[in-house]
Formats: sequence, structure tokens, C-alpha cells
Amino acid sequence: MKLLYFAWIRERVGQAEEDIDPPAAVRTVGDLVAWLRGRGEEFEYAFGNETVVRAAIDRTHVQLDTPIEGAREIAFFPPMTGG
Amino acid sequence: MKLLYFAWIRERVGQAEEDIDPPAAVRTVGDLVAWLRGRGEEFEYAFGNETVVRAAIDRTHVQLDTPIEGAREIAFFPPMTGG
Amino acid sequence: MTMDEQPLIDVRVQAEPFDVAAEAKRLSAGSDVGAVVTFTGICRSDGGRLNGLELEHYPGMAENEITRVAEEAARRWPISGAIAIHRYGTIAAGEDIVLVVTASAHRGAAFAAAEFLMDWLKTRAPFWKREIFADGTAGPWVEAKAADDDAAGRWNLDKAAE
Amino acid sequence: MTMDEQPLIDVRVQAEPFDVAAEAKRLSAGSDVGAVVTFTGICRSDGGRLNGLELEHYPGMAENEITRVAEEAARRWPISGAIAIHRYGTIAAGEDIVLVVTASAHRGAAFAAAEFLMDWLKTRAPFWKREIFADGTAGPWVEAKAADDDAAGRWNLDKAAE
Repeated sequence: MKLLYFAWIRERVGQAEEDIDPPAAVRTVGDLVAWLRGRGEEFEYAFGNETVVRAAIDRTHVQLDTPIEGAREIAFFPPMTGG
Repeated sequence: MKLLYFAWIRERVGQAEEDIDPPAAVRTVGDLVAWLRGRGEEFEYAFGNETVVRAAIDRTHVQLDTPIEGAREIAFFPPMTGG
Repeated sequence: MTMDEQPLIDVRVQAEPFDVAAEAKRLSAGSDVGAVVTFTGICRSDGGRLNGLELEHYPGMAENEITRVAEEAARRWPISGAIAIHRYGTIAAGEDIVLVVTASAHRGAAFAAAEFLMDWLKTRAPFWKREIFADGTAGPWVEAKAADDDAAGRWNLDKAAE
Repeated sequence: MTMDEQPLIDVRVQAEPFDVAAEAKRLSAGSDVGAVVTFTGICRSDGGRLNGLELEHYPGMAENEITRVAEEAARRWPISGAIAIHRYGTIAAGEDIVLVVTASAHRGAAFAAAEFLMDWLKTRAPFWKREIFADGTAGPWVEAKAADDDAAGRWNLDKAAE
């Protein structure tokens, strides 16, 4: 499963993308965020305020309770500021 | 006092403008319309349906009860269809 | 420009075509312009039924009334500029009839001011349209639409413009 | 075009500048186009404080999401076309960032569809702005505004776009 990070989440994590293989107990986007936060200080810094982080699975907006099963690409990013 | 006619009111009246000198009893725009209607068939045809006719005094929209005293230029026209 | 400066207001009534891009560019300058909205009204052939339109206007009053509402728009919304150009005379199908351009720091004001100006133009500016049929003969005068009065009504326009 | 034809929808995400007049012209063709609205979002210097902005985006998702909302706009209003172009990369103050063009037989649909598209872009399209200070150094990431969420909220957007 491929993870993408954008904007200040990318900067805090220190990379733009990575391939991961989370344990089976990680079922939802929220589970994934919790698991990522346990991987080190940089992830705790990036995901410390869950309510600000947005996510997309395979390029479609999702919520924290969305299951990640079957996802090829999961992206995390701050609230959007385009336009 | 100068009168101006526009669009189908101009066509029905048969002229674009004229100078008039109405009697003193003609005090409002509505009085003026009534007086004009008495001047002949073409005016009766143009002003027969008073509710459709709009008026301006010195290039500002007015109502039928607006006094005409001091007016230099009074215009009559149908509802506007610009834009 | 900053908000303290006077907004640029330019109203023209003319027979000649106008250049939308050039007018929009005039309002795009300035360090605090973040949003430019243009509205272009185009003469429709109505599926080939019409050659175009003949537009009659009341010279002098047309400019006065459009200027008045442009100034009202500038009072209601924090815009840095508003341009309105309305053509008269013979307009072929496919040609532009009317242009409104508004600019502001933020998009909401630019959109609202442009719509306000257009709604007002339709119902209050002294212009009258007559259809020209495909064979070149003069058709009927266009009748005012209740929908246009409704659109103008939502702005409390009578209070504002009189 | 007639109402039965499919509206022209064109969405582009690009680093290059765009030509507002050329895009507007593409939507002005057709015998029943009576109204063309353009919205141009411009990079502000904020009174000289900024050199410009750096715009990051999510390639692929940005195009998908904007296309989705453009199609939704075409379902909600009788428009003959909608074009949306959003730039990314380094944008100097005074340069254009985003363009929306809509066309319809009547002005109400063109205005509403353009505003809908812009409101949606601001809050849902995956773009992130970072300020570049006047001395060329990187400033903070721009924070999302509650006002933008409010503007998007009035369209019942979540139901529509998901």
C-alpha cells in the first residue's frame, strides 16, 4: 500500500511517499493514523492533531472511519487552500 | 417642455420628440398621459395601457404621481429590455 | 489598490464592439486584486430564427443610470473596480451586447457586484431590444420578463437606486 | 448548442499560465449561448508583503475532483459549457492562479455555476498554498478559512460531490 503526504504533513513526516504494510488490525483510516503515530516523533508531529488531517483513498476524499481494505494509494494532507 | 418617446411608444406616436406646452391643470406625469391621450388616435394607441408605460423626468425614473413642474425633458418608454 | 482608495468605475454606452480581455486587464492591476469576474451578454440567434437585434437606448439617461448602480455596487461590496459597457444599434447574432467586469480582493464581492449590476441593467437601464428575423426584416420588440424583475427585486433595488 | 447536447466540460491542472480570452471564446460559440461568466483568481502581494505563492497539488486527484464538480454544476444548471484551469508551482504576485468559465443561454445559470465551481475548488480540490515573502524566503502554509467552508456549505456540496 502506497502512502502520499502533502504540504506541511509531507514536511513534518520528512518524505513525500512510502510503501507500507500495516498489521491486519489496522482496518480504517483512523487506525492507520494511530499506527503511523507510533512509528516515530516525525509522525507524532505530523498527525498529532487528527482533526486537522484530511485523507483520500485512491484519490477520493474519505473519513477517518473509512475502511482501508483494497486501497492502493492513501494520501494524507491538511485542509485544502486552492482557488 | 420637451417630450421624448422610445421604442414602440415612439413608433405608435409617430415621432421621437416634440415640444409641448400643456395647460396648468396638468400637474403630474399621470395628468400628462391623460392629456396626451386626448390629442389623437396615435396617442390613444401609444398610451392606451398606462400600466405598461414608464416615464423619466430629466433622465430619472419617475412614477405617474410625480409632479412635472420644472421638468425640462420628459420621456415615455416601455419596460426596459437591455442587458 | 488598498480599500481606502476610490474604486475605479467606468461606464460606457457605445455602438462599437468592446474588448473583454482588455477591460478585465484594467481591473486586474493592483497589489490587492485577488478576484476578477466578467459577464458577457451575447446576442443569440435563437436556433437560427434571428439575424440579430436592434438596440434602442436613451442617450444620457442610459449612462447616468448605469453609473448610479455601479456606484451603489461599490458602496455595498468592497470592490476595487467596476466596468460596464452596453452597446446599442444593430447587433448581429453571436456578437457581444453587454459587458460587466468587477474586481475585488475576494471572490464573493466580485461575484455579487457583477450579478447586482447585471440584474439592474436588465430591468432599469433605458434600452429596448427589437428582434431582426433571419430574412433581415424587423421583428417584434422584446417584452420585459417577470423573471428579470424578480432577479432585480432580491437586491432591494428600488430603495438603493432611487 | 441546444439543451439536448452534452455540455463542453474541460478541466486542466497545469504549471503554465492560461489565456482567459481564448478560453472564454471557446464557450461563446453556439447559437444559444447568451451569457458567459469568467472568474479569474489572482495572486495578491498583500500590499507588497509577498513575492508570490508556491502551490502544491495532488496530481490526478486534483483533475478528478474538479471534473466531478464541473459535471455536478452541469447537472444542476442548464449550462452549455464549463472550463476550469488551476495552476500549480511558483506563482508570482499579479499572476493568475485559477480560471473558471461558464456559459449558458441565460445569465443566472452561468453565474451560479461559476460561483459553485469556485466555492468547491477552494475547499475540496487538493491544492495547498504557501506564501513566499518579498525577500524570496518561504513563508507559512496558508490556513484554510472558515468563510470558504461556509461558502461551499450553501450548495449542499457534500451530498453532491460524494
